[in-house]
Amino acid sequence: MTEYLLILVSTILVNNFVLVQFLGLCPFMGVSGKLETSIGMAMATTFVLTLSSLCSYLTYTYILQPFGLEYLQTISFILVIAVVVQFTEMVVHKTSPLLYRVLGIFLPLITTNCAVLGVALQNISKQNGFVESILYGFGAAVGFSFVLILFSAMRERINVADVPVVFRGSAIGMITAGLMALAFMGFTALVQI
Amino acid sequence: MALLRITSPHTQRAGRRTSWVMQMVIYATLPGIIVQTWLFGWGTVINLAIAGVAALLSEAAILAMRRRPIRFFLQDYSALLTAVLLGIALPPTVPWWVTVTAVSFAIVFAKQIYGGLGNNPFNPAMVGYAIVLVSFPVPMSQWLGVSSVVASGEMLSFSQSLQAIFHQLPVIDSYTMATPLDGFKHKELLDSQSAFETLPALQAASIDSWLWVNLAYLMGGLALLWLRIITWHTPAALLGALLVMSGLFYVFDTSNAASPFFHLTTGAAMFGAFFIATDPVSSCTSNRGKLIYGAGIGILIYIIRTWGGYPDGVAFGVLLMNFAAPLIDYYTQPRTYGHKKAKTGLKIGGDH
Amino acid sequence: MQTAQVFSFHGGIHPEENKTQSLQLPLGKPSLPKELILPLSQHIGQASVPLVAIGDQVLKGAPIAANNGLLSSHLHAPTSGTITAIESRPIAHPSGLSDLCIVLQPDGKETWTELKPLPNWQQLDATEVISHLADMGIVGMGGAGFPTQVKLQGAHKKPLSHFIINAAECEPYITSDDTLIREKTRELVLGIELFQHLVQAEQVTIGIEDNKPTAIAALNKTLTECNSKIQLVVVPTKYPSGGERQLIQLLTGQEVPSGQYPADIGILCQNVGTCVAGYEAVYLGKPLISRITTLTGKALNAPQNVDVLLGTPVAHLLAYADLQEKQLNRLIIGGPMMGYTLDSAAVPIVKTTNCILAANKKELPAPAPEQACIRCGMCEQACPASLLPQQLLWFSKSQELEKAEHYNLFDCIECGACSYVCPSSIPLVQYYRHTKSSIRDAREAAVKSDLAKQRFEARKARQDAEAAEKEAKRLARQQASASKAVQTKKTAPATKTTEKSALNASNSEAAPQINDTTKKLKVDVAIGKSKLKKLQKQLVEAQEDERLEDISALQLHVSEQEKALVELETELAKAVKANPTKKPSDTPDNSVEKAKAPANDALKKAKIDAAIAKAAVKKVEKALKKAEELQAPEVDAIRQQLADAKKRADELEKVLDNPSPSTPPTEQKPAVSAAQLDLASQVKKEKIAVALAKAKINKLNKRLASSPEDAETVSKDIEAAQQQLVQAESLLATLIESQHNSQETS
Amino acid sequence: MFTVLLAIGILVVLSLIFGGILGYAKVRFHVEGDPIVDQIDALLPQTQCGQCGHPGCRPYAEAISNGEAINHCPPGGQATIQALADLLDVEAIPLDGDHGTETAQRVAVIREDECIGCTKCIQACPVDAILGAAKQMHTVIADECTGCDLCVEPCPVDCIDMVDVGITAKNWSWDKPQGVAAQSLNIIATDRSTEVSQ
Repeated sequence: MTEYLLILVSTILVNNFVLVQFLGLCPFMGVSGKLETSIGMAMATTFVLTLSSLCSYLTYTYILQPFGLEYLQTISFILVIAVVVQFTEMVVHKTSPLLYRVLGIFLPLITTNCAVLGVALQNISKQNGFVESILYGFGAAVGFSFVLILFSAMRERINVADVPVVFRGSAIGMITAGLMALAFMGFTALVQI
Repeated sequence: MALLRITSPHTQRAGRRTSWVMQMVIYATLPGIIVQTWLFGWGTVINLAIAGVAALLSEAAILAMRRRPIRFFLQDYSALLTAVLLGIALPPTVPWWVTVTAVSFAIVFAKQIYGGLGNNPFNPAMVGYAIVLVSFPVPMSQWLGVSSVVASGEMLSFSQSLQAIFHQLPVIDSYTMATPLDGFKHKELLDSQSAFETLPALQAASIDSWLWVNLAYLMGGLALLWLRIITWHTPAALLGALLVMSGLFYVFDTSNAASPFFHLTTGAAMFGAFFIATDPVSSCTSNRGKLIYGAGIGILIYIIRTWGGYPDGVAFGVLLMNFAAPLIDYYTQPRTYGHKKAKTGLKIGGDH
Repeated sequence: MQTAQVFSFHGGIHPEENKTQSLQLPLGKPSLPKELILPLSQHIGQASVPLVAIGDQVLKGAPIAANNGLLSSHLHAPTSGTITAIESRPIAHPSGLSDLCIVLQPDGKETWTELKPLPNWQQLDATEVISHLADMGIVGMGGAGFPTQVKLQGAHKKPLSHFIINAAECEPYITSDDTLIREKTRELVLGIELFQHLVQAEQVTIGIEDNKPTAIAALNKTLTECNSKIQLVVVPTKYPSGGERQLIQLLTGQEVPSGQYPADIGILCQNVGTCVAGYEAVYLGKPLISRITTLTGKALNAPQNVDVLLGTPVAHLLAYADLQEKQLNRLIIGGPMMGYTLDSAAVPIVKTTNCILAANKKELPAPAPEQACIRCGMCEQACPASLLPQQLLWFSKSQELEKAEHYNLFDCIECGACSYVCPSSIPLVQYYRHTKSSIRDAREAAVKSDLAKQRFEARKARQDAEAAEKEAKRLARQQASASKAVQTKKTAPATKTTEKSALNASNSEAAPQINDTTKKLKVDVAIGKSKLKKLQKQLVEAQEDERLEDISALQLHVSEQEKALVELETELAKAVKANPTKKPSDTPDNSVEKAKAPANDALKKAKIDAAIAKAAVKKVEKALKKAEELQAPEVDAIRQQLADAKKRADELEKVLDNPSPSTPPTEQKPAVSAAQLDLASQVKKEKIAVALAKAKINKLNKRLASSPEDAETVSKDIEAAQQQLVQAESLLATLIESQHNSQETS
Repeated sequence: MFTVLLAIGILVVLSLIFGGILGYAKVRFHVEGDPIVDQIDALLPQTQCGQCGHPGCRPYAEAISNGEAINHCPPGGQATIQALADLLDVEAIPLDGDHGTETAQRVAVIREDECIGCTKCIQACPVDAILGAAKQMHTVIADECTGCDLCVEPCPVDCIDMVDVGITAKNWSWDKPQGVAAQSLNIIATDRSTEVSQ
């Protein structure tokens, strides 16, 4: 039980995918302009990340490993992720047209969110079990969502600040993300995993 | 008749300008600075001087680049306040370039790049502190000890301090020692009782010196409260959360945890609670938000002190909560007159 | 007497009071100025309509401008004299803009017009007294100038739990209410009792700040003398305790829900000045032509309170209070917290001017330059509405209107407490005002664009319909001639070849019927439009002719007619749309269906007509009630209308009842009955027109009797009206005839 | 050789399974209609002026949803472009000058003594804001006029003026304050110039 909790703490705070491992920066910068959008994106990513880490684990353990085809992991994970994202897109389109419109191009872009592939690959390299894989994916997604939502609330404030023109937009966003990463260094050595 | 045409109100509360607020905060740090100088020598004062100059210069440089009126903005004392807070927070013997780096990074990257006073989302002093803490961990971990406990048995003289800061002081090791927090953190396998008995950093004299420092900042903080420059919410929530966290774990595991009193009176607890966390620009807006904000910092301080990689967690706690402040603001709006419930979040529309 | 519980409100500030300066001298009475300037907008709502022309002689207290809409008010001549101009003059407004004003040159005689007090007001109906107050031009004298009659009538929305008299006067410098209480204590108590009677309040509370001991003592004395049950509650001095909502919270602990009025929670608040004005209007018959105003500020050598006629230029008063021109740096109407600056001293005193503050540089120094907001939160602690001023500033600066609204910008009362305490000297109130008006503009633009869209779409539909109709007509003509040819050639029983022609024939029969209905609808619309125009004209005439009592009734008619017209137009659009779509679905087999279609149409129409007629009955009933309340002279006319409308509704219902059970409808009957219905409605409309014309003649005759001096014009009017009547009657006759004809043919 | 074939085979099977899932989802979660046009239409100013090259606002909304640029609407100006950009998640671009320039809100006013009653403007008005009949003097209902200019062109005697909506005491509002330090120090803050136009 403690182990599972530690996995969550590790992925959400200590080894946060965005601010510590610097994965998934594209949607992090792209969708953090508005709080509503980022909440939607956070939910979609959480769903995709958890589901894809589960699927990739199953694919790896029950299809690739028995046949000794471990070297196909990257390509098959990409396949899995693409399908999960497409599936999510259709579900979102059906169930929440508003969210679908708000997320726009970023929903299919989850496919290229390296955090998703990163989680799948790390699951393998860390030799996580079934539950650990799901938790690891879920924790990574929660960590991503957590900083994404906080960051978007902060960006709404920064967007109206008197920022020098050359630093407007993404530049100040990256600087802020850097400062946030600095703040997240406070969690260093909190959990060793 | 050339009559003024401006909007109401036509009268203003006399005297209480932003610059006055900043000055008062600077004055309120004086008891703490005096105690620190008395206990740890002139290093703090020298740091303050370096920091002040660096802050004013970097602020002026950016203002000049942005073609803003330099005098007008320098006169609001905000850059100086950042410098003072940093000067206090840095170890008294830290090399001058660390101070300059911290201060100029704070002014340039944490403040001016966001548009100057009022626009910075992070506490500039703490950004400056954190950046040098992670960049130069060695000089940042050298704290002087009180004269009665350190190996040399005396305080660093003024010239020695200058030498340590601007050049190098080979004998510095005999003057420095771990702070109580640092000592407690590295008690390794000792239980807390034996740690308090054996470790030099946890001797009564060392702990008392930090108690004095904290009491001095508590005094300054109470003065700010009395002047109504800050409200009680943030410090009370911060100290309360720290008290509750340390109390809980102390009761739970007396042999390995430190007492709440220890947590409240060592390190930067009071300084952080009254001077750092209360920075209005980067903290939450409403009273309810300030309570959450303060409590968050308190909890984070305890977590980082106990399980994290750094002896004290004020800087990171404040930065992390700065990060969360805008979101907290959305969900802690006060109930407006005539509304049944406070609004939360961003849903546009009437009362829910 | 001071036992009542006093609550408290969030925030508030304690600015320097500066109230003693203007209380040193007794109440002053300035001389008559050279001219009085009377703006037509001294209240919220629409500007009044002038009743006088240039060169007219008016007596003191005579009405010179009339109520023009719900939130409007009457205006009276403050003194006797000549109207010298009706033109745009600078008015007391923060913008410094000009507005239409009546300029009155006093003749110095101060001849009063005939005063009509209501000594027996206790026996009269409350609405009667309230309409008297409206006639006397009483508006709320505390701030916005809300017409008192509207406020008093609004108090009936819910049973009153509290009736509060606002004597708090929390703004620094201002002492006009204080002086008023001291000078006219008895009048005030009587005025309060009058209002209490009008709104049937059990309990009355006067809320007064504790910095007016003399006024409190005077009130206590008078209340004891009068053995009055009015409760006097002294509240601690704190700005803005005189704000309506804040005072209500102080005295009752209740909050007025956002976006609602105190009346919605059973509370009524009146200013002391309004109570005294009400007393004077009812007991003495005096309209609101003067008020007590504070003249204060260090630029005046003799600051004091003055009883001043409305329209007196500020410059005149400043001279009276011995202004030191060189000292004057800022001239403010109102107090230092919520008042606004003036560009020139030529602007006049209006009904809501409670203070003129002539400040020197030292007293009210220019604000320091704005600095960055450091979110210190001092504003938040001072805000009486528990807002987050620093967040609102942030959103205002970045023009994030939705967020500003979400943060309850519109609950801001613009009291200025936030700006007062702001260490960065940010003109917060100005930001909020700007943002508020931006939001209002955006809303208005949205409404306007919606309207434009509707109109555009309606126009497109109409054009399409016209085109379709033309096409249909052309087709119908073609087919009719074709089928005629077929019929003449082949009179034999229906064979396969005639199937097609049968289709054509039935089509050509159905189409004209539908066309008939649309045509009739169109005629209806046209008639409705012309009627609307007539009514609008009448309204304008009424306003021109100063027939004060008709205006509101006519306004009602106009809106009613507009509604009816809209209904008709939509009906027309429907019919027109139904027309082209119906055609292709027709096949020779379902000729019964086909026949049903117009029948159903007619039935539907009849139903709609019945509904409209019912609505009309209701409306007219309402109008009648109102007219009775106001004792308007056209009661008879409306009664007749009502009778007509009722009859009409009954008829329609009967018609509706009759054909509906007959399930297999014949081809023609319902259609014809629809035609008859149209005719009937026209007849009814004409009847109403006749009735109106008659009423008008009656009225004019009355006027002729009452004012023989302008007999000529009136008799001309009568002639015209009679002519109208004759026309209308002849039209009516023809219509009735055609109605008979159509019935016979059916 | 076998491993290669096995790898290919596995991948093919995987792809087939996933393809099947997606195919099923496509049918199961099929969505019809495009409500975006209504939303775009709601943002347009509804002046129906046709300056965008479409006969009215809705046709332009349809065109935008089919990919036309969002900067063809002068009456809406930059504010509308910004709103559209927000809605469609594209970059806000400056107004296309070819379609006209942003002007203040205006209304048409007919100089009534010059009007000959030709009804040409009535036919041109997209929102029926002109009253009148043949050989009768016409007039504009100012409240309904959208300021679209379309009636000016057809008038044979040029008796229609476009008049700026003036500021009266009723619609006047306070200016936005100039901001930090601006009023007294008169700074030329060079890097703010773009902010203003934003």
